[in-house]
Formats: sequence, structure tokens, C-alpha cells
Amino acid sequence: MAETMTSTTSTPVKSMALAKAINESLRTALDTDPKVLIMGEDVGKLGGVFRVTDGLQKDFGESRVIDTPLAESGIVGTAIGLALRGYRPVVEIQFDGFVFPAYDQIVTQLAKMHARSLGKVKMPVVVRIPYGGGIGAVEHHSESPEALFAHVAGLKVVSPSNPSDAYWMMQQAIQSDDPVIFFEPKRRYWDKGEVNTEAIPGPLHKAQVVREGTDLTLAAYGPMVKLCKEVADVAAEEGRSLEILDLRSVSPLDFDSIQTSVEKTGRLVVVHEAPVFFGSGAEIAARITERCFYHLEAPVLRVGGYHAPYPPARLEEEYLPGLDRVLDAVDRALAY
Amino acid sequence: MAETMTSTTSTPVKSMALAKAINESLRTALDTDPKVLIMGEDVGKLGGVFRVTDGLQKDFGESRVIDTPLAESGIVGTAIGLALRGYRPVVEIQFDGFVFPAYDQIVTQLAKMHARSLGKVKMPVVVRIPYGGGIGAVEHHSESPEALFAHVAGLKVVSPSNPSDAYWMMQQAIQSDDPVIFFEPKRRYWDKGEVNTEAIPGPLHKAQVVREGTDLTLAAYGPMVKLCKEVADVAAEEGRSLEILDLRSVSPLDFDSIQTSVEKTGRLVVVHEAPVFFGSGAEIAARITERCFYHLEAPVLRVGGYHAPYPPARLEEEYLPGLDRVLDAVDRALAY
Amino acid sequence: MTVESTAARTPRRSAGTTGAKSTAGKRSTAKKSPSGEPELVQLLTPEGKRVKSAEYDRFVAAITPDELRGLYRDMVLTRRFDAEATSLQRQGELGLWASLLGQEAAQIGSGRALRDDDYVFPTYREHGVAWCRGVDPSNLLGMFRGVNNGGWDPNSNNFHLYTIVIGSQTLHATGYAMGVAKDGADSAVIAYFGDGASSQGDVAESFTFSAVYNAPVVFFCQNNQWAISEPTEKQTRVPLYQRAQGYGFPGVRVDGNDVLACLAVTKWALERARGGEGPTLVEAYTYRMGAHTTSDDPTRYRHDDERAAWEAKDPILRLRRFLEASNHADEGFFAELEAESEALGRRVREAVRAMPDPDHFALFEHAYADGHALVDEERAQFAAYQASFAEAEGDN
Amino acid sequence: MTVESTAARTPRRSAGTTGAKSTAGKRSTAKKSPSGEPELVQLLTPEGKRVKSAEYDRFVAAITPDELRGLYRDMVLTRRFDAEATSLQRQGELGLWASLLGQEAAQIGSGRALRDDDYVFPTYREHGVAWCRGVDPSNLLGMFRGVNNGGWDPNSNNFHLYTIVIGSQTLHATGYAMGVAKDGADSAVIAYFGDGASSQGDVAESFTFSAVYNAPVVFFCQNNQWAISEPTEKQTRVPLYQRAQGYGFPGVRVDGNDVLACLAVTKWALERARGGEGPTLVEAYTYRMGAHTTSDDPTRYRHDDERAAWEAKDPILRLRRFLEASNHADEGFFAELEAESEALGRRVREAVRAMPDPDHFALFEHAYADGHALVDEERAQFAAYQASFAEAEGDN
Ligand SMILES: Cc1ncc(C[n+]2csc(CCOP(=O)(O)OP(=O)(O)O)c2C)c(N)n1
Ligand SMILES: Cc1ncc(C[n+]2csc(CCOP(=O)(O)OP(=O)(O)O)c2C)c(N)n1
Ligand SMILES: [Mg+2]
Ligand SMILES: [Mg+2]
Repeated sequence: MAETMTSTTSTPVKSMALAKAINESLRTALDTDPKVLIMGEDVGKLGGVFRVTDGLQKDFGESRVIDTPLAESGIVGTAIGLALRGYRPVVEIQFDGFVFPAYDQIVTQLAKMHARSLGKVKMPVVVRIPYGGGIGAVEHHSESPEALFAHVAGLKVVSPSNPSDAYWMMQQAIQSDDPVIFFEPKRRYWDKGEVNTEAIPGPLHKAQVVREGTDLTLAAYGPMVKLCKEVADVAAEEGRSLEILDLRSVSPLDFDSIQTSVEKTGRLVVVHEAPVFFGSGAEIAARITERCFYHLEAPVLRVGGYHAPYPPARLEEEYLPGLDRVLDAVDRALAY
Repeated sequence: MAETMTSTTSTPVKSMALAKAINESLRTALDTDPKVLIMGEDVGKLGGVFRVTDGLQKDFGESRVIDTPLAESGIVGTAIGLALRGYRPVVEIQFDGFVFPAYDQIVTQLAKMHARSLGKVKMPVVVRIPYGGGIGAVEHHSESPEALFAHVAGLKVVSPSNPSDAYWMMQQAIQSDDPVIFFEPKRRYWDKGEVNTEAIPGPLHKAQVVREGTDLTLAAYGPMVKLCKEVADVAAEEGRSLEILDLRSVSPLDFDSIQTSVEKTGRLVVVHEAPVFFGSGAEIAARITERCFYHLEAPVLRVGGYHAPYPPARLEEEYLPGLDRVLDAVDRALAY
Repeated sequence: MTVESTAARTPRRSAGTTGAKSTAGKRSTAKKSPSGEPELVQLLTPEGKRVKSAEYDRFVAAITPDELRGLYRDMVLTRRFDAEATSLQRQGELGLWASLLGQEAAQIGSGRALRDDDYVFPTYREHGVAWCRGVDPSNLLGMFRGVNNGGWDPNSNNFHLYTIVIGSQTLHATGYAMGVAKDGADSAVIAYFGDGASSQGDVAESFTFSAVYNAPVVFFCQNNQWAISEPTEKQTRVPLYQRAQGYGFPGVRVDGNDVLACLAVTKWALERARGGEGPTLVEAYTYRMGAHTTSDDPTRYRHDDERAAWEAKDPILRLRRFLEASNHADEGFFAELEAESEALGRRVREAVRAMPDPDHFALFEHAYADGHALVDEERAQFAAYQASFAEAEGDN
Repeated sequence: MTVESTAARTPRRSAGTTGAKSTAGKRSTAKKSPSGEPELVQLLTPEGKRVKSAEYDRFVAAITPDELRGLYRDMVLTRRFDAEATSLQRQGELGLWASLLGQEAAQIGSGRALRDDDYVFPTYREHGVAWCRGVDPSNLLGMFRGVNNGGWDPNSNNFHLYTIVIGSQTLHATGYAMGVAKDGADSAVIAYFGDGASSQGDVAESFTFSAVYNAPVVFFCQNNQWAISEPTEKQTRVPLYQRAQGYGFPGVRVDGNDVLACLAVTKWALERARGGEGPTLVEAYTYRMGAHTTSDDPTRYRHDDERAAWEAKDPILRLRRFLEASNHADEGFFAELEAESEALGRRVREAVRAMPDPDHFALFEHAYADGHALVDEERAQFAAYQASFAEAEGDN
């Protein structure tokens, strides 16, 4: 695969930012499979508002990397048509808050087409959504709507937390014959990490233990994984051993891995930026409580957004889960 | 209020079908408040595909009861504008599966306008959605998308289970200065019950104990309440005393009432038609487990739809929670 | 409603050569279509007279009597099938049926204009187009019976699944057409939608995308005057074909009850698509003779005399008159066709009655192509739950 | 960018009397607007010469020198405010700014056409219109600073909140206008949107609804040639004003850098609305002189010479030339205005710097008008959590 890459890669292991890792992954996909297309607003010359598609139109042309009209339903709807024609479109939604005009096409068409056809047609469409807050943006630019997709059968929902996962999960999402909603943690776009472009990745929908611990399990995905590591560091100083699970996939959720961890630690705190009410944490708490009823020493606690519209930038620090709020939940869980 | 009613009501207590109760409630609202409008596809001469708006255009004219173009985003978007002008629109979405073209307007505009304006403007818009299955319909006509609205701050989500609640909850929804997503249990449209149009209703968002019991709590709303009553009857024959909570409101959820019941019974089964994954049951299970950790004798169990697109009619009986499936969950909960 | 009763129906009064009434009082002043034709393209009058068209005659110039009889046969069999489905619904064999009665010419004319390699995106009412594509009629009934949500492989006949969410398929068609263009193929794509659908944002977006990418797609709007209970005036105040112009491509209104005109105009539009001229909007001006679906009750919102006026423009009758007047078909042909109709009705009836209910485990099939852990878990739980009954029964 | 540098800018080359370039190569053949005017309505050339318009002169016939100076003042102050906001962003006082540079004429012309009882639905760039409505400029900065998502009461100036989700506000405007009509009022509503927004389904639906209900709304599209990095050709292949015709109402293209023409054409459209003639689409053909927002880098996608060509059509310069040539304004006026500009800049700067961060408990305000149990619960938990820090601090 590396031979055919347009970029000049000497060694397969490189340090790169998360946004760049996705860029490389898209480049690899465009290079490897002529059916892969990139579509979205400003993905061409501009390279997307986050430069995730930087240089791709220049190298692969306007017919592969397509600046679309400003209409999200149109973007996803035509991507569905292109998929029916045998293409594998990777569409970009510019920001989390702008996916809703496409919601109908995603929920009623993209998610259901395979089932509707009794398996005859496939929908290999990736919907990339930079999501989450912490970047001081204006309204609609900082939301975390993953629960609204996870509830919908027919979709898969994933979110990487680091450059290596970003690279490989994107490869796997593009190769998937199912539609994948790919939530990119926009505030981690500039975080660097090592990416081995010749590694053999694990399964897309499997959680990863990113830190072992014995007292309590922290489960998170996307932007919150880094926060959880910081939490675990502080907790360690206080003599508490936290295990961290990077869930990576929101649909399916890897309950087996969570269960394994909780059977060991007896306590679970789920952290996400999305509002707690009807969020991922609810599903995890419900199912893990069912699976681990006799193992849990404390109820599963959740740390996430409040039941309020995402606040203006100067309030987001209070709204988003931070070190103290997660530590507070850890304390509360350990106090049972 | 009864004096000004266009319909000829002699006594305030009448037996009527659930659909008729909503019709009467809308009639009362149109009659009482000149700012109330009815909007939707086919709500005029046809009276809606379920006849819920039957006769209203005839009596209140085309300017109050408005047949709209076939465009749900347009319906909700113009209703928002009308609300800004001081009207109180009650819009009908023809079927659950057709709300998604309006989802953007509901989530990004209707839900957030009040907060965006720092409380300066109000959004007294009711979005009526006949929902749920069990009527043998084709695709998109049987879904239960309430979780997709409950997760969104700024919206209130309710669902009546009987004609009296249908009448009064609609009155209260129309009087609310917040947007209310009003889920009407379509398979119960023809079920009759007594409606006292001069009663003083309880709060819109409060759950009701519809049957007292001691061994286990069944929590449900909308179409599933009736099923739960049947379940309780069967269970009673087997010597088990089930308490039934009609939740009535999905956002907010009346956790206090659930907690009170669970502290008594020690066991909770939540039943809804919507898919279990990321459904209301998850949120209820998570929060009630937190609130009642030491009271629960068993994990909160959930009975609902599977993680699959709503199936064709000939499979819906297997897909939907039925007597046996709920009893099975009751047995499992009691076996802990 | 059977084919006999249809054939026996006689027109009350011809509505003149233009045939279709314009949207009441909203007709724009002596509007010409961009092609220079009069507002309504017509090649066959309701009386079955062939009228000339400078623009469109060439698309049907080479048509043979055999092909004409073929069009007639298609329409008759489609109507027969449709009538059978309606009665199957009444008999409880189907949960619902959406009849195409009255729209046979629009569907057969446009359907027969297509090449095999073209691709069709239907609504839920394109039974006539399905027929032209060779989709077995009984396959269409699966979703109306409730045994599936779409029972055929779209790629075996280049006929996509029925789409119920109004308007969405126009974007799929546009995307598919963008793919055709990328492939350098000269196939075309046709997207069907209704007058009501014209109001959906998705349809507008499909106009924008197809125009910007110059996609080889024909938008075929069957304006059957009604969207359930709402007349077209609730969707637009000018004729719908004019919508296209503001998006930068031509729109044309054709007599949707004239199979020849529908054939010709669709061929023209497809030729444009193949020739790299991009999208075209065809508005087939027709009438929904029946209820919206078997669940509908049109007596609540429209008058019988409207229907009566349109009976005079019946698409089948008019081609029959033409065939008879031009001696292109004899008694024998009609008799044979009637027998064929009855056979079709019987075959469909039998096929539907024999259609098995899906296995319960179908619930867990096909939500995903590559599987999903939760589905596996739920399937296993369901299996255990099902087995518990078997055990319980075994216990007794 | 200050008002001085703008005033000092000299046009490189006049682009002729029509001023604006048409969408490259896509201009439809000698298209006339429905009103019979040439494609681009212009009353003031880039050189500041007044040209006649049979159709639109009457709307500015009574305009006084004082009013002309007023328009000039509005544009200059708006530009000054805009420049101040841009530098406030560079200084870190704002998180973002969306500059209207180059679009002053479109906004002031249309904004000054409105009556107090009319209602405005802006995008996020209508700072000039806000100015005309009397919204305090510093109020606009709250959302860009990140202290709120919309800091004014829409009803105090009949100026709705900025809307970020592209196109949505066109439906709100339509609904509002439907309400105006229901009330029997003769107010009008104006909805602003961009060339990019024209592709959104919501905008198309607002055309449909407003046409069907004959709502008194003016759709005012500022075609500034760009939607972030995408030129208008990515949204349409014909001029945007033509979009209206297919929905059954007139569309007109006006020179968006000509404040007089924008005033006149908007007045005409508002008059139509008030007179019960329903919606109108006005396409103001202009240019986004700056970046999309302060986060944007236009060097990645467009050439400097495009901008240079448009500088020759600067809206402020052209009115200044006219004012000077017709002796409607003297040195004193310009000097005074410059002082006023600087004062405005100062005032805005100070106001922004003094703008307090919201209280943390604002998180739990205003999600609902009637309250919500969960919000109450979360507020209480938050309070307890906050208090725990205070306690912890107290403990130390
Ligand atoms: C998005 C959406 N909204 C509402 C409906 C319900 N519905 C089904 S058919 C129909 C009318 C369609 O009218 P038209 O487009 O003219 O097609 P026709 O039925 O006349 O063929 C409506 C409102 C739907 N299927 N999808
Ligand atoms: C629904 C939606 N999609 C995408 C965006 C991101 N976005 C913000 S402005 C913009 C371009 C808008 O272009 P145009 O309508 O021409 O207005 P202009 O910015 O030129 O004034 C885009 C894509 C958005 N705000 N909303
Ligand atoms: Mg129709
Ligand atoms: Mg623009």
C-alpha cells in the first residue's frame, strides 16, 4: 500500500497531527481505490475549514474531490446515489451543528437502504463530522450529536481519540460496506501522535484499554480520552488506580470490553461532551448495570454536557467535562 | 370554557376515542385563543389522515386551519416565524417517519430560539406526531423516534396514553411557552375513554400511578401503558403485584415519581416501542440506578424495539413489545 | 375496478384538444416552453387523433404498429395489475395499495423511452414503469402486503426500490447520474416524483446539484393534480415545469394522458442527458383517477365531476381509438389482450396468496452488511426467548 | 482596515456602466428581468454618475441631499464598525468576526428602504442592516465574543437574531410574513441570505410557502460571489434572481454596490409585499471584499486581481463621487463624519472590552421558558459542586 502512496513516505511510522492523519488516510484511500470520492463544502481548494482535505483536490482532481453546493441533504442524498452506482463517497459535514439538514437522508435513506433492499444494495458511505467543543467557536460549531445517530439502526458511529486511530479507523470506515458516521474530535485535530501506516489495525468497533487500573474504570471516546488520562494521572497521585477504556465506537458499543473492565474494578464513570440526558452514558450505564449487577460497587456515573443548548464560548469550560468534574465523579463513585 | 365551545356539549364528561379527544382539545384551543393555528399536510378538508383535525377547517376557516405544501421543514420553519409573530401554531407531522425533513428546524431553531434570545422570544409551538406501530402500515409509518427529541435541550416531549390525558395534555402543550413534541399513540387513536372537559388537570410533566403494586414497577408511556395493564392483569393471576407508572412525559422525565415507586417495589421494567439502544429506558435505568442504588433488587430491565429498522408489517408483532416479552422481563427481574 | 369496467367507460365530454386544464387562474400568460412548443405537448388528442409537433415528432417517427400495440398492451396490463392489487387489498391480502389508475400513459410512455442501461428512481406509485423495466408485478406487492420493505434487486432491472419519504429519491437519482457521468457512460437516469413532492427541499436540492454538475438525469414529475387531499395550488402558483428554468435547465409540460407524447418528450430529455446537456424537467400533466391509496377517501375533498372530466381523457381509450382508426389493431388483438389481462390478474393473485410471511429471524437480517455486535446479541437473546416457549410447550 | 485607508483607495479601472461581471460564461442570452429592466439594475455607476431607470427612479425621486448624505454616513460608519470588529478579533477580544466589507451598499440600501414596522431576518453578516434598524453595534458583538448567542431583543427593533444555520431564517421570515398577512397589517418582512444559501432546501421551501400563501416577504440575496471558498458557479449555473420565476414571483438583479439602486429596488419589492402582490426575490450582485470570516484564508482559493477589480466598484467611493459632483456634501461633512467614525470605533472598542463574561449559572437559564425539572436538578447539582470548591478553599 505504501508504494502507491502519493505522499513521500520513507518509514511507515510518522508523527503527525490527528487532522493530518485523517488527511493521509483519505489520501491512501483515494490512491488505492478509484471508487473513493471526497465530497463536501469547501473540501477542494480550501482543503476544508480544518484543512483535513488539504491538497487532495490538487492531487486527485475535481472529479474525485468535489466541492458541493451548500446543501447537506443534497450532499448525503447524492452520496447515496453515488454509492448505488458503486462509488464509496466520504462526505464532510463542515461542523457538527450542520448535519441536521442531512438528518433525514441519513436516518431514512442511508441507514435503511441495505435493509430495505433485503441486503441487495450496500451503502459504503462515510459521513465525516468534526465535532465537540473546546475551541471557543460560535453557536452550532461545538456540539456532540453522536447519540442521535447511535439510536438509529443501520448506522455505525465511531470516534477516534488519537492520530493512529484516526488514520486506521478512517481506513476501516471507508472499507466498510455499511454507512459510518465518523466523528472527528475537532479540538484534538492539532494533537500529534505516531502513526504506523503499515500496522495491522484491530477491529474498528473494539474498545481499547489505554491505561490499566484496578479501582475504577473511566470510559470515554474521542476528545474525552485525553482528559481521562489527565484525570487518571491526578488520581494516581492520590493513590487511586484508574483504568481507562477508549471506546472508539459508539455504535456498536463494545460492552464486552467494558464488562471485563468493570468486573475487575467494580466502578464505572462514563465521560462524554454530549448532554448526559439520553446520551451514550445512559446506554452504557443501563447495559453494564444489567451485565455487572453483582460486580458494581457503585452506580455507573456519567459526566457530560448539561441539558441546555451548547453555551456561548465563554461558558463552555463550565459546560464541558473537565478535570475537576470528572475527578468529582470519581470521588463520588469511590465513596460508595 | 364549555360555553364557547362550538361542539354541543351538555355534560363535561363524555366518552370519546383518543383521536376525538385531541380533536376536541384542538377545537377548544382554536375557540379560546385566536392565536392558535393548525398547520400540516391534509389537515383541512380531509381532517388529517387520522381525522384528528376533522371538521376544524370547516368551522374555523382556512386561515386558522392551514393545509400546507408538502414540506416538513417548511411547516416547522414557518410555524417558528408565526410564533415569532405571536401565533401559537400546532403543526401536524403526518407520520413519525416524516418528521426528519423538519429535524433541522426543530433541533437548531425551534429548540434553541428561546435560549439564543436570552429569553426574549418564546416558542409556543406544538409538533403533533402520530407515532408507533401495531397498525400494519408500510415503512416509515410505525416508528417511535422520541429519544431523538428528548436528547435535545429546549424541547419538551410528551405522549398521552388515554383520551383524557390526550385532551388535557394537548391543552397544556398549547398553553406552554416552550415547544412541545406531542407524540400521539396512533394505535390507540380509536380507544375510547372518559374525558372531563372541565376537570382541573395535574401538571403536564408528572407521571401517574395508574395501578398500585408492591413487587415490581412497570414504567411506560403512550401506547405501551395499555399493554402494561394487560401484563399486570396476567401477573396478578400469578400472584404478582405490579405497579404501573404512566410516565406521560419523556422530557422532562418524572424521575421523582419513578424513584418513589422503585423505593417501594425494588424492581423496575421500562417498556417502550422505540429501540432499546439509546432509548428512554437507558436514561431511566441510568438515573434510577443512581438514585435507588441500594433499593434495587434487580437491574432495571428494558423491553423495546430491536436495533433494526422498523420491520415490515408481518414482522411487527415480533418486533414490538408484547405481553409475553414484557412478562418475560418481569420474570427475569423478579428472579434476581 | 377491472379492465372490463374501464374499457366500457365512455367519455362524457371531450375537453378540447389541449386536454388538460391549467392550474386554475394561475396560468401564466400564453407561456411557451423553452423548446418553443405550446405549454402542453400533445401528440394524441383525447379523441385519438394524431397531432403534429415540430419538436417532438422525430422521437416517435419510426414507431411501428407493433410498438404502438405494445404501448397499448403495457397500459392495459398495468391497469389490470393495478386493479387486481386494489381488490387484493380489499380482500385483506395487502395492507395498502397505491393505485396508478389514470397515470398509465405517463408511466408507460416514459418507461418505454428508457434504454436497459438507464436507471430509474421511482416513488411508490410507478407500477407501470416497473412493468416496463421487467420487474415482476408480484414483486411490487411485497411491501404492500407487509412482508418486506422492497422486494427486488434494484440492479437486476436498473429499477430502484420504491421510496416513501417524499422527494428523497430525486437526490439519489442525481448522485447516481453524477456517477454515470464520472464513469463516462452514456446512460441516463430518470427520477419520478409527484406534484406534492415538488415542494420538498430535497427536490430543489436535486435541481441544484444536477444543474451544477450537469448530471444526466431526467426529472419526471407526474402532476396528477393531487397530493392526497391537497390540490396542486397548495404547492405552486405557476405550472410546475417552469420550476426548472430558474435552476438553469429546461422544463416542459406534456399531456400525461398521451402515451405517445410522454414517450417522445422523455426520449428528448434522455437524449439531452446522454448528449451531455444535463438535466431536464418533464411535467406530465395527468390525473389521479382513484384514491391516494386504499386508505384514502377522496369524497371528503374532491368532486366527482372532476374525475368525470378526466375520464374523457383516459390514456388507454385514446390510444385504442387511434389504433382502431388507423387499423393498427383488430378485434383479435383486443380479445387476446383481454385474455392475457385476466391471466395476469390470476397469476398475481396466486403469487400474492402464496407469498409466505417472513421468518421471525428476518428481524435481525440486513440491518448491516458487515454485522453489528448488538444485533448479534439481540438475535441470540431472541433465539433464547423463542426457545423458552418451545421448552415451555415441551414441558406441558 | 480603517475608514481612511478605504477612502484613500482609488479605483484601478472602471468596469464600465454595468459594473458587475456576470456569472462567468453562464449568462443567459440577453436576459431581461420580469420588470423589463436590463439584467442589472443600476442607478449610480462606479464613477458616481446617476443613470436613469424608468422602472425604479420613482422610488428615489424624492430623496433629499440630506438623505443621500445619510446613506453615505450609514455606509461609512458601518464600514468603520466592521473594521473595528476585525481588529478587535485580531486583538483577541472577539473569537470571530464576519466582515461585511464591500457589501455596505446592499445592506444600507435595503435597510433604509424598510419601515419601522417591517421585520428583518438576517444571516450573521447583516451588520449594516442592524445599523439601519438601530441595533446598537456593540450588541452584535456579543455572539462573536462568545458571551451569548444573540444579544438583543428581536422585537425592540424588529430585527431578528443572527442565524447561523444557512438558510433557516428564510422560512422564519416567510412564517412571520404569513402572520403579518393574517393580522391584516401592511408591514413587510425581509429575509437576507447569501449566494451559497440559495442551494439549501429551506430557501426553496420558503419560496414555495411564500408564493402559495402570497406572503409579504422580500427575499434579499446578497450574491457576494463566494460561499467561503466556493464561487457562485458551485451553486447555480444561471443568475440567481431567475430562481424566483419558477416559483411564480419576480426576481430582479440589482447592482449590490449601488446604494441608490438597492434602496429603490428594495422599496419596489416592499411595495409589492404591502400591496398584496406577495414575495419578490432581489439579488444584490456584490462582492465579499474580505475573508469569509477572520478564520478564513482566501489566498487559498481566489486571486487578488478579482478583489482589485471590485475595488473599482466600491460602494462608498461611488456615492462619495456622486455627492461631491452634485455638491451635496462638502469637506466639512466628510471631516465631521470621519470624527464620528473614530468616535464610533472607540465606543465599540470600549463597550466590547467592558463586556462581562456571563455568570456560570447562565448555563441553566433560558433553555426553557416554563422550566424543566432536569434543568432544575442539574442547576442544583452544579451549585453544590461549585460550593464544594468554596468549602474546600474554606478548609485550607
Ligand atoms: C416526507 C413525507 N411527508 C409526508 C408523506 C406522506 N405522504 C405520502 S404520499 C403524500 C402525497 C404525495 O403527493 P404527490 O407527490 O403529488 O404524489 P402522488 O401521491 O400524487 O403520486 C404524502 C403527503 C411522506 N410519504 N413523506
Ligand atoms: C447548514 C450550514 N451548513 C454549513 C455552514 C457553514 N458555513 C457558514 S457560512 C457558509 C457559506 C455561506 O455562503 P453564503 O450563503 O454565500 O453567505 P456569505 O457567507 O457569503 O455571506 C458556510 C458553508 C452553516 N453555517 N450552515
Ligand atoms: Mg400528486
Ligand atoms: Mg456568499
